[in-house]
Amino acid sequence: MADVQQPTSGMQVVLGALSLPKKWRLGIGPIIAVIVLLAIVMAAVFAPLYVPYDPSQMSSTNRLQPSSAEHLFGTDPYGRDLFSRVVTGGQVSLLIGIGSAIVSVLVGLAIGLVSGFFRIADAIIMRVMDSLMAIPAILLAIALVALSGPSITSVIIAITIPEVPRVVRLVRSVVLGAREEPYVEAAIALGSSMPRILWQHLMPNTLSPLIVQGTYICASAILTEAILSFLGAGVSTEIPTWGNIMAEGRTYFQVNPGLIFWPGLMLSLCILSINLLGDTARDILDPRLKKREA
Amino acid sequence: MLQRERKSIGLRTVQRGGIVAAVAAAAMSIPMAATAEETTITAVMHSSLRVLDPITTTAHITRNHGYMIYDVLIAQDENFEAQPQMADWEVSEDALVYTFTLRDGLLFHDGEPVTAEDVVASLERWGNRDAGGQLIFDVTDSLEASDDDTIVWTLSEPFEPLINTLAKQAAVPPFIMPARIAGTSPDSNIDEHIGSGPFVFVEDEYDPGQSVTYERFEDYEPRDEAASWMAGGKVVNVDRVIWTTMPDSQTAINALNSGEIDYLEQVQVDLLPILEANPDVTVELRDPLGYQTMGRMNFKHPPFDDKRIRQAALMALSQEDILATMMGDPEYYELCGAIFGCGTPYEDESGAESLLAGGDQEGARARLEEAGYDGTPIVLMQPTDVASLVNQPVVAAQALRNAGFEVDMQAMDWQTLVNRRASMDAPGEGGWNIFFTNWQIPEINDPLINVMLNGRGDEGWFGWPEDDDLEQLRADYIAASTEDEQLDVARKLQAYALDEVIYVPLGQYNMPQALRNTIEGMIPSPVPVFWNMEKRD
Amino acid sequence: MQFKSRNFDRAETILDICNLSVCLPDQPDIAPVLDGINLTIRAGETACLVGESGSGKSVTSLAVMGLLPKGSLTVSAGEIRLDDTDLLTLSPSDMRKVRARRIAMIFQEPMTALNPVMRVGEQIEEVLTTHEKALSSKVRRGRVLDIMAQVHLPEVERIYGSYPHQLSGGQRQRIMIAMALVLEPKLLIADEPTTALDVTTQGQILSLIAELQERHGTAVLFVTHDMGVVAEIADTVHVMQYGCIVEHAPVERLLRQPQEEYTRKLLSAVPSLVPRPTRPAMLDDNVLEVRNMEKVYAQGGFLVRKAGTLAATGVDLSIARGRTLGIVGESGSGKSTVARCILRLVDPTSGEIRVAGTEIARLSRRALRPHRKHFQIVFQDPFRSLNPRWTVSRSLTEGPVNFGITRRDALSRAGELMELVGLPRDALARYPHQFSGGQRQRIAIARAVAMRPDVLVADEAVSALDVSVQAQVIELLDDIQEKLGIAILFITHDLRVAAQICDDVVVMQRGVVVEYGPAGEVLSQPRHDYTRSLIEAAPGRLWDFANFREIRTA
Amino acid sequence: MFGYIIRRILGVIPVMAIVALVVFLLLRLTPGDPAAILAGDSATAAQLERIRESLGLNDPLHLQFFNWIRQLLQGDLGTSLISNTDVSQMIGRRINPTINLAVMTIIISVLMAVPMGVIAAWRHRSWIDYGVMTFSVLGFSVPVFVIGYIFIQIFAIELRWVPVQGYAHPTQDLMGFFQRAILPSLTLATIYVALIARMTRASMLEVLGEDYIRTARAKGVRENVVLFRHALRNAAVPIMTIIGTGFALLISGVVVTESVFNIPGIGRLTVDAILARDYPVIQAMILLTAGIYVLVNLLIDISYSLIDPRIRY
Repeated sequence: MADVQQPTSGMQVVLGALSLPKKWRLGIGPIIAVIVLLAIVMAAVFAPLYVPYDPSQMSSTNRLQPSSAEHLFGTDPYGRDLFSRVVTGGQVSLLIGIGSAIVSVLVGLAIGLVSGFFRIADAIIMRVMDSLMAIPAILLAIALVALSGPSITSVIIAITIPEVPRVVRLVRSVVLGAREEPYVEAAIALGSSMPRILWQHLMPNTLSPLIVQGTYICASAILTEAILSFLGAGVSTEIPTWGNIMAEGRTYFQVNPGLIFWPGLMLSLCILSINLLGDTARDILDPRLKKREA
Repeated sequence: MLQRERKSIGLRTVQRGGIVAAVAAAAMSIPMAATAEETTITAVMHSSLRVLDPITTTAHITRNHGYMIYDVLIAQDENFEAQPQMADWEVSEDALVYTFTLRDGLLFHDGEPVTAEDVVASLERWGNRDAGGQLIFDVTDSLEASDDDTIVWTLSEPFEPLINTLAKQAAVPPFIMPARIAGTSPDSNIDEHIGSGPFVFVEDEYDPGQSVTYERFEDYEPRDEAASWMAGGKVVNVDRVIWTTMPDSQTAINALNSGEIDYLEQVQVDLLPILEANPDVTVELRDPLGYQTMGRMNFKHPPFDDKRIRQAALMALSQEDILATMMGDPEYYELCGAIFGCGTPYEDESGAESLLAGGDQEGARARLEEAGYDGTPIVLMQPTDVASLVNQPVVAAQALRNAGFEVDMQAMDWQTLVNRRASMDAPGEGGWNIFFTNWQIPEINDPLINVMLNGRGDEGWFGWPEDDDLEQLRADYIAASTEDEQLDVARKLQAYALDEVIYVPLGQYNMPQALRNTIEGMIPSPVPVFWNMEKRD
Repeated sequence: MQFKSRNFDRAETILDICNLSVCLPDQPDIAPVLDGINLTIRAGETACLVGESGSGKSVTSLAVMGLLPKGSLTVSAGEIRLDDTDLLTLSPSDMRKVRARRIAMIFQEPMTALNPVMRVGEQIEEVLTTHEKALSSKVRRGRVLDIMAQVHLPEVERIYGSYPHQLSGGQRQRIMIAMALVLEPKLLIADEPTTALDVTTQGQILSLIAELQERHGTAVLFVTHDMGVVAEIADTVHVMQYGCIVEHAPVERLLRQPQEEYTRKLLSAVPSLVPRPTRPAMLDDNVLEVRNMEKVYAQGGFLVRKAGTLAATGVDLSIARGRTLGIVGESGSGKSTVARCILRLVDPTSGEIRVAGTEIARLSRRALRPHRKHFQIVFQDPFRSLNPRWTVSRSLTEGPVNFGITRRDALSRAGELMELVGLPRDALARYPHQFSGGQRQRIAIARAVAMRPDVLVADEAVSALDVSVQAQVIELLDDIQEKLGIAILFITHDLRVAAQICDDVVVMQRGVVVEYGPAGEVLSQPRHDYTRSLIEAAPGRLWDFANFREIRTA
Repeated sequence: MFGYIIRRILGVIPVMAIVALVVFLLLRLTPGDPAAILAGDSATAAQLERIRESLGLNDPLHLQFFNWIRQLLQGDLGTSLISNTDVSQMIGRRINPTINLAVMTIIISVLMAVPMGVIAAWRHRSWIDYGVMTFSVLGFSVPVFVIGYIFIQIFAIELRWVPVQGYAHPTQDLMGFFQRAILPSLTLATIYVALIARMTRASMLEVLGEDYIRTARAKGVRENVVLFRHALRNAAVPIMTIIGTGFALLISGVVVTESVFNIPGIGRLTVDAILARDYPVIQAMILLTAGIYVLVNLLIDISYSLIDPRIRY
């Protein structure tokens, strides 16, 4: 049995990679992604410090202006400065993205651990999760936003609920897989209690896939926010988001394409970067892919 | 009736469309021979038709549908005058007995003749739902069919506006349907759609929310007069009319541009440039009067239970700001401080000076100060999914804030708003303080039709002002026996309503329609009608 | 012991590898994977390539096939001549024509080497459709059935339409051989073809290869780590280490007079099949007693309740303090089930398990926990038995801390344990991936021993290790047993290992104990047929590798 | 196998029951009143109350729920509160465009995505691979309505290749159907192609590292046979799975696409119903889409055994 392929774990690869940075052949993509994302985040966070206009200041004489020196991206149907709105809109869009990712991951992790651990709870939880997955996410989200009013919180909740079952399934499958690992059995033999094993041995296994999953949720949440706005169930337009700027502007697409183009560009760049980072994280953290390339 | 000069909005276009139409209508007294090929008009309407019962709902689209397949006893012409449609009428000397005589040749779509019984049943169901109708029935002694063609309506006391109420196209017009259908409870929807109007509803092709199809009613006998608004001869020159809905206004415009549809009921003014370059499409104003946009405050809860704070709010608002944001192009809006609308017999703008002058922020601040406004936030409801209503709250919220109000603007879909405005709870507990909506001018142009002027508190319209003076003024109007007296009462109402800020008229706007040049002869009217119209190749 | 001793001097040279070097592309600073290999095989010859893991023997075979993983390994120098053609100069499509027609290969794990979603007959037939396009489908099928019969597959028609998972390991390997030989190639490369098989099956496959080689005159390059197999089948032996061939010689010369130090070391590490001298029983103090234990794996159905699978039944055994009991058997014999039941990693269906005087078979998980320190386990796979995210010290202190020992005490004990298992104390701060397989297995042993158990279960604990490391770990276990007086339950499929470490042996077959007695008796005078067949199938059983001579039977 | 199918079908019952309960509760807790929508702008509170009473909206919740379930079990989806038409009739009228659109999208997506994924995996780390990966990430990054608008602008308005909007029934006007369905299908397909191509690539990468691929190559089999005959079939299960779970994504996309292209499908029916609080329609639609989702995934699960003989139930 000398030549059996040696199984490796994700962390091992990460640690190995850390000690051998040369092996990190990430390419230029992720680096650009990090730069773009950082730029967008900084632009959004510090928007109040540099935007030329109050993003909610209307002017009925300045409606739907094209790009100009005064209004870099032009103005929207209320005469508000589009540039100020787009960069400020990043705040809420990113908040929704990151918020949804964190909430989904935390809730999913908790439920998934319970599900992977308690066999009886598992049956019930998985049925409920199957049901939630079966309900079309957008319809559920529209209904939820209608239920609780179009606030940021309710949009986050609406995006989170359909994501949770996916996270739960992921966590549960990792937990069930890791349960069979000899080191977990060794821990049982060492007299460790089940909750302790769950938390100290099993839970850490879920972290790398959750980080990857979290980035994808973040990206898709930003996108879903836009679609909710498009369908008329997004955040109130008093608070700009990329989604509701586009939703407001979509009627004027042919008259003033900038209303879709600029927020769409920011949104797409942002999601693109997040997805690229997610892919990179997965490539690094997924031991199976790494093994093949080694 | 007073003949007042009409203040026209976008006069050039109206005249072009309107005069051509009128001439064409006069010339076409004989129905055209059916052409070899079926003519179909595909029209994109402002909203989708979901409710088919024109008595249970006041939705415009359902009323428009009603005028397609039903007919009315008496109809309003473009001079706001009542004209015979299905019936002629006579009034007794004491103004207590009205006798209606049905004209010959009236048939329902199922082939049955229209009888006086049907009319009575239809009027009774209508009277149960329509605010004006209720007032009439309050003073009704009897409503009977004396023979197959004659209806006799006996009142206990005179009700001067009876004929106008029957003729109106606002809220719920009294459509005539067979007695068996009119027997449906006024609280449930009818499930059979048979009228005696110029078009037949094609049940099989009805797709709620998407499309509805009408066919020409071959046995309809139009009157001989030229068509004018809802009155006159409804001559149908096309075989089929399909109403569809397009949720995306840009899609609709593109479809019109490429000839996939024939008619677009409303075009957002901002999008007109897309159509302008196209020589095959005409953009025009169909209805010279258009809409009134307005705000209503809640009289039940602070701070708007205080007249001075209502006044402060009124002073803070500027019609120009709101209308400009809504419409963009000044050709399509008009400042108007008249609660009964401009271009109507009762037009009067007294009391609306600040609204017309771009607001009076200082005055508003001072009035707020004087009233001792304590900073209670105002719950302002903003619908996000109705294009013609999203702007007013946003602009108003800013103006109110500038005047010193604390504004809590809450976005919601229109259905939530409609539900929430019915709540009499405190604003913090699911109630509200102020919201905005739009009316077609014929829906508000007199003291009986205008629901906002109801001062009966909880029984009245949302906002629930409990105001005996207001009620007295309305009673005066009913009791007024001459047109001059009526006009006088209307003027008093205008002054009173703006002083008490019963509601805030925010001006008048109009949405142009667009049609392919193959469509000719559409008559100018608040209700888009498809009779008189022709489609050539 | 009869070795092959044919002379190939006059036979035609089939494969000639000259000065072959393979390295990682773009990484010149890393030592080449193969460094100047020279190797010649002649018609009818079996050349064995032996070495420990990482020595480069598999890379050599893949290089010959032209199947080095693209982008990660490239040939940097040398020639591979097959009948005077240098394979390295062939275009990919010409190389494809060489494969299966002139060189064929069989792999270690027949389960993964066969496409799981294709019928095995089709997979053999694909060789013909690829290389002999002219054949009619009827002829093709006939040839496939014929070669299947030649590899002694039963009911060839049925097996033709079977999927790999429906066949046994031996049958799958026969399919692989049939696939390799259907076009009668001149060279067969066999990369550890029997390593994943049970010992009795291994014997059959080895003789099958020999038989077919005889019939077709095929040259065979046989890659293996198992000296027993080498002794059975090799004509010539090439010993590899670190990508070089350190010694090559005809088999008998190599086994009798190894020239190189490395070869000697490798041979010395092969455990002998002769049981070690019986140790006197210290005390009749049984710390583990298993009585009539049974384990049935239920096959729960939602609607239909199927009969369960009987994994082990009527198991009786006991171990005294300081003694080692071996359980031997082939895969599926139930030996691991017994171990897992005793550890209560699975719950036995019935029977008694008494550890240090306490009956544990029926205790609830919670009630069991305080007793866990009495029995510990060491698993087979050294790479999965330690939590990769934990430092060694955390792994070593987990158990003691569970039992109320302070972290500080546990830590100092962990240091002692590291020394006990022959690792430096300062290695405590490191992570498992920084250790080799043998070192990890030492850590796993230290972790088990940290609990001061009465019983240590070693479940195939040395099976995944190279022989030289294996010998060290066995020595360590012995050492620890001596120092601490632990009873060891040693589960293995390898009779040689069992012979070297066990006092008593249990032989299991299909869940049943067929023979149980002192190791010396069971392994030298087996009473049961199954035990006898196991011993007879052990390759090279008559040779005493460590002493370079035949086994001297007493 | 048969037992497995029965078991899986029985397993659908609790899932659908939970869906039904969740949907029902969600709707009834949502503020909004179909009566108010029915009555229109000038109705008064008293009128609303009478309408509510006649619609049964004032009954206790559990009563409404059990009534609904009882109706459902009798195959009656109820009547729209708003348009007073039979819900099953409404759905019947709208479901065809959606199904045709979905089927066309899936066909287009699979035909595009699978070869893309296979080639990307085969040429791992080449420019083709990076190209495919970039496209697939882009597919995830642009909102579907933006893609729709861009397509309309280019293909319908500028190039005038296809109509701007609308739908034609394939049975009546096949050419018209394809002309009108192609843009929405492509719009919907972008995200789906991205999803499937990624999964195909990942799954193929894994399979291409397997021993039996080495065996196939050792047999001298040509690369295209290795890829499509040996590897793809082994990689198919995760691809099928993603097609199934991606179906949920498709449903979301349909809702938006139908709005942009004005297709009279069930997506818009549902959104309109939600905005109008037309409970029977929303309930029926969510149950229906959930049911379709569950069914599609059930079929996919069962079809695994056709692809992979090791999977036996």
